[in-house]
Amino acid sequence: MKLDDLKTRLMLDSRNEEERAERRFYFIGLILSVLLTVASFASVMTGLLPRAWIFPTLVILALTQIVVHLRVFLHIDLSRQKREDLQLLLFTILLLSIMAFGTLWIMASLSARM
Amino acid sequence: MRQSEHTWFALFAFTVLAAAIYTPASAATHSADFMRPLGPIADMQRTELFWATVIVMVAILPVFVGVPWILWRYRRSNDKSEYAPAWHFDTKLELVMWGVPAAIVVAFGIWLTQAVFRIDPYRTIDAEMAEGMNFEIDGPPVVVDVVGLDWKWLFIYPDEGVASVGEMVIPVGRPVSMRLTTDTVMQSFMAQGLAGQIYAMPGMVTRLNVLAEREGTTVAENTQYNGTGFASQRAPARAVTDAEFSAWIDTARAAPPLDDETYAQLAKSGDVAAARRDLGRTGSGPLAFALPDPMLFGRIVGRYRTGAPVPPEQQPGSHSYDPEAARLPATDKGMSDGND
Amino acid sequence: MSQETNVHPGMNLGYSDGEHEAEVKVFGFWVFVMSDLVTFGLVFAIFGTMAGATAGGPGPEDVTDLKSIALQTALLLGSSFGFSWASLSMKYHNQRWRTLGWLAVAATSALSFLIVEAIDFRDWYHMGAVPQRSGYLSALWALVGLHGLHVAGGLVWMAAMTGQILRYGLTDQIKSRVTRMGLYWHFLDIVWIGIFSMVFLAGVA
Amino acid sequence: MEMTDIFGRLSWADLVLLDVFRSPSVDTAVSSGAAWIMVLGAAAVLVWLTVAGRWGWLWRDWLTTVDHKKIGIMYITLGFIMMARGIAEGVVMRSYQATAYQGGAFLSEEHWAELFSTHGTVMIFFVAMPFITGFMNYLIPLQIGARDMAFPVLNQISLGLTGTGAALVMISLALGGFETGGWTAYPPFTGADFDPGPGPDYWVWSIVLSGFGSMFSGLNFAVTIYKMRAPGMDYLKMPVFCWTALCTSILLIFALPPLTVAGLMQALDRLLGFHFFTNDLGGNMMNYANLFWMFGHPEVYILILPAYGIFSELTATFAAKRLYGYRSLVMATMSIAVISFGVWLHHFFTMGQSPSINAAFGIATAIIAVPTGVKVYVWMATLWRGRIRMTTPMVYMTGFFILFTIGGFSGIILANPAINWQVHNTQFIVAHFHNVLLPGLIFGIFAGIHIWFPKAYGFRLHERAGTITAILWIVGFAMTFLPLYAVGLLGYPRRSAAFDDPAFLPYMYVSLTGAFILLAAFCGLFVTLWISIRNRDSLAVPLGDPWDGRTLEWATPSPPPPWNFPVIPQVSSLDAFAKEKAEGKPYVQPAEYRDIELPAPTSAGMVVMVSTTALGFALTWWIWWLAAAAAFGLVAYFFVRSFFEYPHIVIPAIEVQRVNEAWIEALHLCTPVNRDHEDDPRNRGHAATDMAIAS
Ligand code: HEA
Ligand code: HEA
Ligand code: CUA
Ligand SMILES: [Cu+2]
Repeated sequence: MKLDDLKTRLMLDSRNEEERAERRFYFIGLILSVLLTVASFASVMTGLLPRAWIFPTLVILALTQIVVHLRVFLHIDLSRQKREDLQLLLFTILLLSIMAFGTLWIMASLSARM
Repeated sequence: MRQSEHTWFALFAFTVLAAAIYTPASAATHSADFMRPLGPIADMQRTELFWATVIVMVAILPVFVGVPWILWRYRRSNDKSEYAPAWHFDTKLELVMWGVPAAIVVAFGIWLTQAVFRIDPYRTIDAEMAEGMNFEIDGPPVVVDVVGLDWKWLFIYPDEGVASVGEMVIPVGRPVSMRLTTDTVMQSFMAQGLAGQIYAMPGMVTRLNVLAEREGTTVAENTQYNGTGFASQRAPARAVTDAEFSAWIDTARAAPPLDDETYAQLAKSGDVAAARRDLGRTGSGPLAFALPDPMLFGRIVGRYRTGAPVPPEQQPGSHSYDPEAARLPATDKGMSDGND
Repeated sequence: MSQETNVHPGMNLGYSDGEHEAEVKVFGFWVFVMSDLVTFGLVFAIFGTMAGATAGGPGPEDVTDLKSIALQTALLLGSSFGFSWASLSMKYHNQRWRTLGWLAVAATSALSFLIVEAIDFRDWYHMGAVPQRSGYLSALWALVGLHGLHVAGGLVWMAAMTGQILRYGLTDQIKSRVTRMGLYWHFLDIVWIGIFSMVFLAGVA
Repeated sequence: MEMTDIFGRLSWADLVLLDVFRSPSVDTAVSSGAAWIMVLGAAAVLVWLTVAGRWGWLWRDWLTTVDHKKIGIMYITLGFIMMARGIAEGVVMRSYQATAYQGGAFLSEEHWAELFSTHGTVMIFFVAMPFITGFMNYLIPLQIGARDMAFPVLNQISLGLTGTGAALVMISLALGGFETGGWTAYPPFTGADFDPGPGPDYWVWSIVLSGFGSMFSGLNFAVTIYKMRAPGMDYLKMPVFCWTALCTSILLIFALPPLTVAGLMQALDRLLGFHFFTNDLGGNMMNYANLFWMFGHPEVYILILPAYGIFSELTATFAAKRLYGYRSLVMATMSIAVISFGVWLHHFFTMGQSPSINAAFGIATAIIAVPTGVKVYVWMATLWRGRIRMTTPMVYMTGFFILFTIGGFSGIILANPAINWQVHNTQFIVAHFHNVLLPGLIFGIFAGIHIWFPKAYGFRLHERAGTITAILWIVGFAMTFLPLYAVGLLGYPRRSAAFDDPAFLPYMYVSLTGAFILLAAFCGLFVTLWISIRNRDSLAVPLGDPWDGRTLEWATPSPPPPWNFPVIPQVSSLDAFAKEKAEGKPYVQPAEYRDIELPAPTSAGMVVMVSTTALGFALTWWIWWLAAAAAFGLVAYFFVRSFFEYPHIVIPAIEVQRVNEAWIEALHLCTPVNRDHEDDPRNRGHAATDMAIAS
């Protein structure tokens, strides 16, 4: 009886532990997102960056933040169980890049030549 | 397997039949086309077709020969042939299967890349190109501005101060540099004997550079469906001697002018004959015009680039087009500050 | 029953039964989201090709109110975060009211986002920055509007989830649905990152 | 309320049915006639259903079912119904062009344009797509040893959405007419400035709504294949057809979004005055071409890949041999799928972009010839050293080999921009794509029908009738379309209502003759069906394996029970069933029977179909109240529905046992027939395998 009790409690404890870890993880994600967002806005609003750098900076910050979101909120990681999801995501990104960059390349060329 | 014998016979009969019917294009047309080019660009395109066919045949012919042979040889009723039901892999065969098509595609790719760069329709025909492709240039370039209307082509010669509908005339030996647009929906300008086709779109300018090496006629047609008169949007494109060309320019200069009102009428949907009627001209055949405003082409392009809406009444291809209401912008300014 | 069962994106919820079924459903939904991602990506690309097509009408400087965008960003991030908390309380506490509370936070935040966005739309309308004015504005309204529509759809979904939690409690089926909802919600947040940086910030940079 | 409030912009003048009475001519007779045929045909079906008391049967057994097999059959039936229209249009078009010398043809040019537009749209979206979707529906679960799709209800909804698209196109026949810009519907020609309407709106809504259905089908197939394979069947033990189906599904998932985006932007332009593709205010029609072909190109591989799958299965089966180069085929299929996303520009080499872009896309296109070539060679190698039976499917296969290779060859030619500039938008293109679509896709489908019809209905199709039809088909195809290459090279544009070059005339006549042979071939289908149904007793193959098949679906009775397999099979190799037969122990029976749960019928699909048809119709005719009601109804339905548990029906173990043991019993009573008696009443579907003799 007692042993069972203990077991239950231990399991609960480990669950608490786990919950705390997970919360911490979410918080880190939130803070990172806020920082990255603020950085994006700052890069435009403060005028500290040279004009030519702003766009690349924005792209890098946005991509970083997307990775943070994928990792923290969507739980994508490199572990085995997630491999299928990760592969699907990467495959989608591959196709989407072909289509999106292809479009930009083609349309830029066309508008330059017309 | 009686059934299968019948099948064989029928297939054989079909092959003979198909071969008999499908004799190569030996048409009795008089005009130049893809198969009978007028100039070096189209000539190169035909050469491409020939060589592409030849190298691709290396991979294709084995199918034509192999399939009937295999089907016959390994038919079920022939129990003298080998039978290898479990055979399913062979490294050497794999190498051939992947390797041969891959090699062909590499060759094909190199080939097409060279061609695409060499005869890029935007590339002006100059001495360098003439040398590389082994043809001769004989005289200064001619500029032709092509405007696609519903259902006719308007050819503007800004430097000569003339315009023509229903006929394109170019001098032999001189590079022709075309700028193309439309004043209606999207079209595609094709002159097979000269260089194939390029799209023409409202508010935009595409280019095509050609040269005719010999006298002759080809068809300048639209290949992009644009409504009920589509089939009639075909005009002869004549390559003539320099002297004939000058003579043609002179007669055109004497023709009535293509001023804004005339253009507004001309742009209405209808074929060449309808335009002739609308403009109150008599006779038949192509229409020639003197060109008061050498900027006309730019202003047509600029119609769609002013930043103001162009309602259907002001768009020549539209059903509600009203020649009285539609005015071209005064300058071709819009053409350069592109918003495309 | 915790980490090993966490075999799909979204929130990890401890499942007991219907493991395979839930996994199939979440995977299916993930595939749907990927297809939707392509849709958004293409609208972005079209926006990119039309960024210069203002036709003399209002341009990015005119329509961008960075304060409003910042507020919208904060609200959406808040909503996403609230949703995470809802799923955590579902996973670890299995308490329906707690979960519902956090869902309400997420929903309110998202609703506020939509209201602020609608105010932007109204302002654009008043300055003549309507989609009928230019290609650029067409693309702008389509892209931002598409995202807004997705958020609005998400709110309807949340309403349904709330009703179901009230009616059935936190059953496995409902947990699986909340998981999928979470996927959707966080995905919309990611799309918004693209919008605020590429459409608005880059527009005025 | 005003009439315009209730009926939007719909008026009596839009009723095509009456055109012939208003202004009698050959032209209106053809258009009104077609409309009447459709309306009367539909009415006849309704009357028959009522008189024969079949409504309940239709509703319970078909419209509300979620059984993937029945859904598959409904897709194929839809394909045939639409095909009747598509073929009729094809034949009218050939007749028209044969009389088009100097424009003396018998239809108005407007009507001609509507013909090629509906023909292309119907054939691609409502014939070819339903065919392949139907096959994948029927076969995937059976081949991977599953009971049903991953999402059976979604599957039914996809069918409903496809039905919506087809319904809208059919309605346009009687009300208002379709657009005239081809299946590609390029703006600005189809924009509000040049065609206010309703034609392009019909196009937009039928394509967008059925597009959602296709996307969901793709999702469903992909998840089914990913997650529902029988234990032991790893990816490299899947039948090739499943591989092609998987790749097609991936294409469906990722290639439909560009079409949806293009369609919806077009709708925004048309309905709300946006400027995506207009001439003025910064609109850019080139974006449309770009988006459309980002879908359009993968689309053609969506169509052809399942056909490749069918050809792979049939070569192995009818050569009584293991498939050569399975891994090569898999690799080739996957690379075709991926590369197909990177070649779309070859449909507009002539738009004016830089030579580097043209070269890049030209090369990418040519690369597809490599995996396709591998496939063709693999099939040849499979036949090599086989024991080939010249059955109807093999006749189709023969036609495919030769004719498809010609079509692929012309594709490669087109991939060279320098050549493409000369033949783009000409009849050469028409020849090319019919040359790949008919001998590729359609031959594949018909071969597949001959193979799997006995699975679905329990009796074989008549061999001789089938073979004759197939030959008519091959001859008719060659005569109809090969001449078009020639006139294309000579510069005859596609979609052209007239020509003035007498040199084209002989080609046009040959082509017309061919079209009539094709029409005869289509009738041949019905003759085949009729003969087969009349002789169904002698053709019966209830035991399920008429062709000495190799994959799991042949290890079930014909037709298979609703639950497919009494227990989910355990798989240990490729061609699992063939292996069992070769080892002399097929039909392994379960040690124990269990209750089987199947999803219950639902009306979700019909609700979706009715409401989206109303929505599309309302948006086409600006009937705003109906649009709002339909959209709201749809959302409300799913909102409410989500509150209810989805019911299942349970098949008791004893029933499963009864059905299964009756079948086993029958198997034992019947002597296995060898391949010499394949086309013989003795063939009841219990095969003595050739493989055993050989290995
Ligand atoms: C099922 C449909 C299908 C299939 C399978 C294909 C297959 C191919 N198609 Fe086709 N295509 C269409 C349907 C299809 N097409 C349609 C509908 C259009 C027109 C749409 C419209 O405008 O309305 C079109 C148009 C089209 C164009 C644009 C033409 C234009 O408008 O200017 C091009 C250009 O590159 C092209 C190329 C190809 C190529 C390279 C293949 C390749 O996949 C072919 C590969 C096959 C082979 C090559 C044969 C087998 C190979 C061997 C035996 C050995 C190896 C060979 C070599 C090494 C060369 N197609
Ligand atoms: C799958 C697609 C498909 C199919 C099957 C067909 C079939 C046919 N098509 Fe085409 N067609 C297109 C797709 C297709 N088409 C497309 C996409 C376009 C472009 C539209 C545009 O311009 O936008 C087009 C355009 C097009 C044109 C316009 C050309 C132009 O632009 O100038 C023409 C002209 O005649 C034509 C003719 C035909 C004919 C005569 C048939 C014939 O009807 C052939 C069909 C005959 C049969 C299918 C009967 C065979 C049936 C059997 C043998 C059954 C036997 C089976 C068993 C017993 C099981 N088609
Ligand atoms: Cu078309 Cu620029
Ligand atoms: Cu293509």
